[in-house]
Amino acid sequence: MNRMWRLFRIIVLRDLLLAFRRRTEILMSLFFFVIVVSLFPLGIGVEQQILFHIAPGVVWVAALLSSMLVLERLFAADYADGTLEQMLLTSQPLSIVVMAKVCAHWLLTGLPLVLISPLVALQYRLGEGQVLPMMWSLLLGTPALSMIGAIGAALTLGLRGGGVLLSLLILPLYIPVLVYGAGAIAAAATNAPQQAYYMLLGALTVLSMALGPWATSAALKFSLE
Amino acid sequence: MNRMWRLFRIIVLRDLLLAFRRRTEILMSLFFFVIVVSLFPLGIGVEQQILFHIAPGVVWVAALLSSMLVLERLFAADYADGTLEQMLLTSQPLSIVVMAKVCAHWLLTGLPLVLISPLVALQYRLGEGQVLPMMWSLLLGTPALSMIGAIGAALTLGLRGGGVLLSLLILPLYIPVLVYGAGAIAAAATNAPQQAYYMLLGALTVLSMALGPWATSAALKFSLE
Amino acid sequence: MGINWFRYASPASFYPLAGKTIPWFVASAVLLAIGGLYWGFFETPNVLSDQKQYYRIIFVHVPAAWMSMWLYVVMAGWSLVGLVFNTRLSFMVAAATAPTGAIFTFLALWTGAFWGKTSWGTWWDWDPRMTSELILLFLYIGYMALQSAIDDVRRADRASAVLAMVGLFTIPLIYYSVNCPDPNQCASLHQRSSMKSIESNILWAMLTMTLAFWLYSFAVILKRVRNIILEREKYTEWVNELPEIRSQQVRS
Amino acid sequence: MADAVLQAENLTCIRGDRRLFSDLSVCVRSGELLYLQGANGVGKTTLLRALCGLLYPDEGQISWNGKPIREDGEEFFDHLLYIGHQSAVKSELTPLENLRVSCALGGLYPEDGMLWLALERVGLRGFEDLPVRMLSQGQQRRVSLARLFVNNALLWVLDEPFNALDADAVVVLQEVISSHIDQSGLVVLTTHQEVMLTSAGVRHLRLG
Amino acid sequence: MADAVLQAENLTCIRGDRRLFSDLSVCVRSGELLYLQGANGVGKTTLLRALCGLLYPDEGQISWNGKPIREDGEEFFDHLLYIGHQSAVKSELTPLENLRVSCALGGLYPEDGMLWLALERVGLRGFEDLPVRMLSQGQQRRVSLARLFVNNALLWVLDEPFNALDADAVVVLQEVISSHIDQSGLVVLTTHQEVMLTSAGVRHLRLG
Ligand code: HEM
Ligand SMILES: Nc1ncnc2c1ncn2[C@@H]1O[C@H](COP(=O)(O)OP(=O)(O)OP(=O)(O)O)[C@@H](O)[C@H]1O
Ligand SMILES: Nc1ncnc2c1ncn2[C@@H]1O[C@H](COP(=O)(O)OP(=O)(O)OP(=O)(O)O)[C@@H](O)[C@H]1O
Ligand SMILES: [Mg+2]
Ligand SMILES: [Mg+2]
Repeated sequence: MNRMWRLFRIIVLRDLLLAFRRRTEILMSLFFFVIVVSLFPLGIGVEQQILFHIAPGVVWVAALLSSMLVLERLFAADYADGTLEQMLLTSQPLSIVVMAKVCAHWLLTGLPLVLISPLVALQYRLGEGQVLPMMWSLLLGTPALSMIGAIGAALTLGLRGGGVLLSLLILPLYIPVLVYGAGAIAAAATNAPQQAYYMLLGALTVLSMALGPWATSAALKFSLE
Repeated sequence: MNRMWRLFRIIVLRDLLLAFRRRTEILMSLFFFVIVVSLFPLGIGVEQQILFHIAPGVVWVAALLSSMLVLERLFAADYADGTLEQMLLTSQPLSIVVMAKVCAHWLLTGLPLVLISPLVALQYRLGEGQVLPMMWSLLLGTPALSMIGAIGAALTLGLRGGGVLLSLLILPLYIPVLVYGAGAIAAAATNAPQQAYYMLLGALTVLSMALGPWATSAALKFSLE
Repeated sequence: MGINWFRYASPASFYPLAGKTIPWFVASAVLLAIGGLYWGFFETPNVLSDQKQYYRIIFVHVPAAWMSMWLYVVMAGWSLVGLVFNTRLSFMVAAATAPTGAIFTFLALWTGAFWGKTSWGTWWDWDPRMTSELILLFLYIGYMALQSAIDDVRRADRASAVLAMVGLFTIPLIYYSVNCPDPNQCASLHQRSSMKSIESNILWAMLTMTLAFWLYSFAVILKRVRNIILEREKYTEWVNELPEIRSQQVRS
Repeated sequence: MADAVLQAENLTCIRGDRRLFSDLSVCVRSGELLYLQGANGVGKTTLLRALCGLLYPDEGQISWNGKPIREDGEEFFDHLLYIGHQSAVKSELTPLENLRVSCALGGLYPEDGMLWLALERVGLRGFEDLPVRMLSQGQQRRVSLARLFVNNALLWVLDEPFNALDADAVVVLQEVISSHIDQSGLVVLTTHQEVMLTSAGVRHLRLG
Repeated sequence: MADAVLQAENLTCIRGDRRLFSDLSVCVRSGELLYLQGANGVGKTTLLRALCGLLYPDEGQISWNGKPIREDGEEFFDHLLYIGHQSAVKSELTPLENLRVSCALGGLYPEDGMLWLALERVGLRGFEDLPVRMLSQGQQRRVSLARLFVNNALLWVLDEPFNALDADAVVVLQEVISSHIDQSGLVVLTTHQEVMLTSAGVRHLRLG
């Protein structure tokens, strides 16, 4: 147990360190989110009423896309330089490595979105009652995005055109998260109860955490043969 | 002149061949477009009136994103394996190479969007009068996306976290294309004249084609030093 | 014979020159800012009193907005000079300008949003002016992000210079497109500049503030250039002979 | 160290349409070095990867101390150190950080002092804190080879370790390999360069 | 072939904080081979890239037939063939397609027969139509070296060309290099392996 935990920790730290060395990467998935969210009003025109209606959908679609964009690189770099081979040759279960990498990914891409989302509320003139639901739904839903994404990333590893193939595979799996996440924010607009949405989002996250690492490590093993 | 044209042709053919060999890549930017477009109704709910209003914006934002997604790899593979170095050492101007690669990129990502867009019109229940304007605006605007994107791809070449940095750099530059492209479709909805939009889109494309290759080859040279 | 401008284009001679002028810029910026704010706050009439006293934010808001755009032009200009004449100093000035420009952009956005909250009751609206200011902020951030993502100084300079110039080309396009999403209408509407309709008293206070901001920018940018010079030339002899560096070395 | 044995029986590997080798049996024991030779493309890398368990042979069985490596992965991996063509080194991290991570993957958490020592042994003194990206090709290779100086694996599997190294580094590497064998370790390696391995237990296997 | 000369005067290269070399002057003429030697990380690759114009030296000047290569890039590049660490080979394309593209980049559009011949010379017969991804490391390296058999460049700049090659391939390569020099070509190369270059005009330059 202790050895697993140490390995977990060192891999999380390594991934965070890599992200900090790359400097931009930490802020970038955030900026991508902000920019995508800001693009829509430009394309759609700025009728207040419409913006208000589409806000939940836009926030969640932007979250999906920005989580996905970085996902592609979740294992790719380690695969290209042979580190992943070394990870396979560890005596610890591969799931530990997977969980550590997913955890780092969420810290770098999910958490920042949660924190920046109030700004979106300003841009789209959401009511004050919608800000907290937006943050909650993102907090509960984004870990599922990272975990589901990891499965896709492992499956498409090393395939040429993997990035787009990846989106093709995982976007459908993201749909429940999108529907419930956007649903929670939309419910808050009419003061409807949101608890059911939160529970569903939480359930999705727990479920993905339970099955994801196993599926991902299996996929990684196949990809490396 | 003849030598330039031969080089141009062989590079376009090579890039197309590579894309066909990678099989997935050709269809993927298309699928990404379709999926993003289809996600919105899920996040937003399907009130006919709203869908109708946001369709032009959604189509163009999806086009931007799907063009951008593959863009990241425009020079990356050639950079990683040293082919780009060889391209720099050609006695022909580097702009030829750049134009050839941009041309191939458009054929693989821009053109398919133009052809698939009528499907979107169905999904969002656009009127028949909007289908042709949508195709025209995409046909006129997407080459500018490819060319502007190439500048960004060259600037961020080989930088870690380049993909997201790339989006940060070029999404703002895409805005005029987005505004006029979506504007043309929206104008068609009210039977307003769309010619001014087409001319502006065409002008953007011509302008980017005139300046883009120069900026891109300069950026490539700096990146490779 | 004129002045040999290229002499001052070398970091070694620019460094002390900048050091001497910075205090003057700081002093005059402070004086002008105090003067301009005093004028704006106490000597201008309550013309817009229906907007309550909040309108006085204009003395920060508009100069900040002007500076944010002007500094982008300055930055792109130095980038061009750098690319054409291959002078290291121009790249340093361009790099030093970006953070100040970004700060003014942010200031304009923030004061505008604040103003909007008090007078329109909303923090944000997709008004063209605001939108293009927001995009300008993205451009600045992109410029700085690109620069910090590249470790090789030479490449960082040149790549971000290309970006600045591409941005300069597109800013008018962006402004025009956002301002006028429907070209069929804009063609007939002429752009209204509020400059003429504004009371000259207010205008003068605004101009004073603009000048103050400008001098402030000079001071900060020069300071930043000096730091960049020290950072980049730390292995050259002249830097090691500077009194401030010497004393540091002795201490450590 | 205990007496260990890596045994491969009746291996067959088919890549694409080509049968690289069939019915190949080899056995390496403590204190022995297996030196794989053969022209480009005969299947040396393929064999090494199969021996590590990174690739399933089409037929045959590989066992470590009598137990098939597939069944008993964890114990086998604890004793294995594989350095392949690819360097498994992150170009943004420094040599020190890289070495720390690769040790952790091997289940080791040595003190920094030992890591510094290992880097010094491979001639990277003064480069410990530069991002690997800024090193030359040979220096990057040395970073991954530094693992040979901090590990407690019994079995080393090395795929062309001398590539891109200069003459001095080759000598250092030969020494550490020899001393590993002398301490009754096991080594499987392949290289196209002429090497002088002084220890007794060198066995040659020529493929193709 | 005409008499040609590549001249570098007072080169200084600084990478990061380190001054790799300063005031280095070299000159290579038709019929000469310049053999760069030196330990890992002394700056051989850096010098080669500078000589090709891929990298600006911090000081100094490089000229081809008396004209600075920067000013007269096009003519110089027509006479140059550079093969670096990186193979410049696409793993999805076959060796034949790769060779065709790299010839086109060098301004040549030879017939397929010549390309087949070149591939045969580097020992890739039977592998012409496999994606490069399915080749072994040494075979991939051979694909990029096939360019040496189809080109009309005067100046060859080769960065560790013998890496990963087996003994036979090394011999073939040494022959083609020798014969290029005998036909009054120019070669600049670096390698850590012992090489036997039989032609007369071999000059050594030791860096570091
Ligand atoms: C929300 C309430 C705001 C009000 C009432 C307001 C009002 C004004 C006024 C009166 C001017 C001077 C007009 C002129 O000289 O042309 C001005 C200029 C400007 N404002 Fe605002 N503003 C607001 C918000 C913003 C925001 C949020 C932004 C930016 C995001 C912004 C950007 C600018 C810019 C760029 C200018 C200078 C434009 C020019 O002179 O052409 N404003 N604003
Ligand atoms: N993914 C693959 N699919 C099909 N064939 C492959 C694949 N990888 C390798 N091969 C084939 O297997 C053969 C052996 O490859 P391997 O890498 O084991 O050679 P090697 O002996 O290590 O050669 P080298 O000395 O060049 O490294 C090659 O001829 C190659 O064509
Ligand atoms: N991008 C870079 N930034 C900073 N320093 C670098 C960079 N690239 C290389 N260096 C430094 O330059 C030195 C020389 O590198 P170079 O690749 O020229 O060596 P080399 O002689 O080719 O070595 P090898 O035999 O290992 O290939 C190295 O010590 C390295 O630290
Ligand atoms: Mg091999
Ligand atoms: Mg080298």
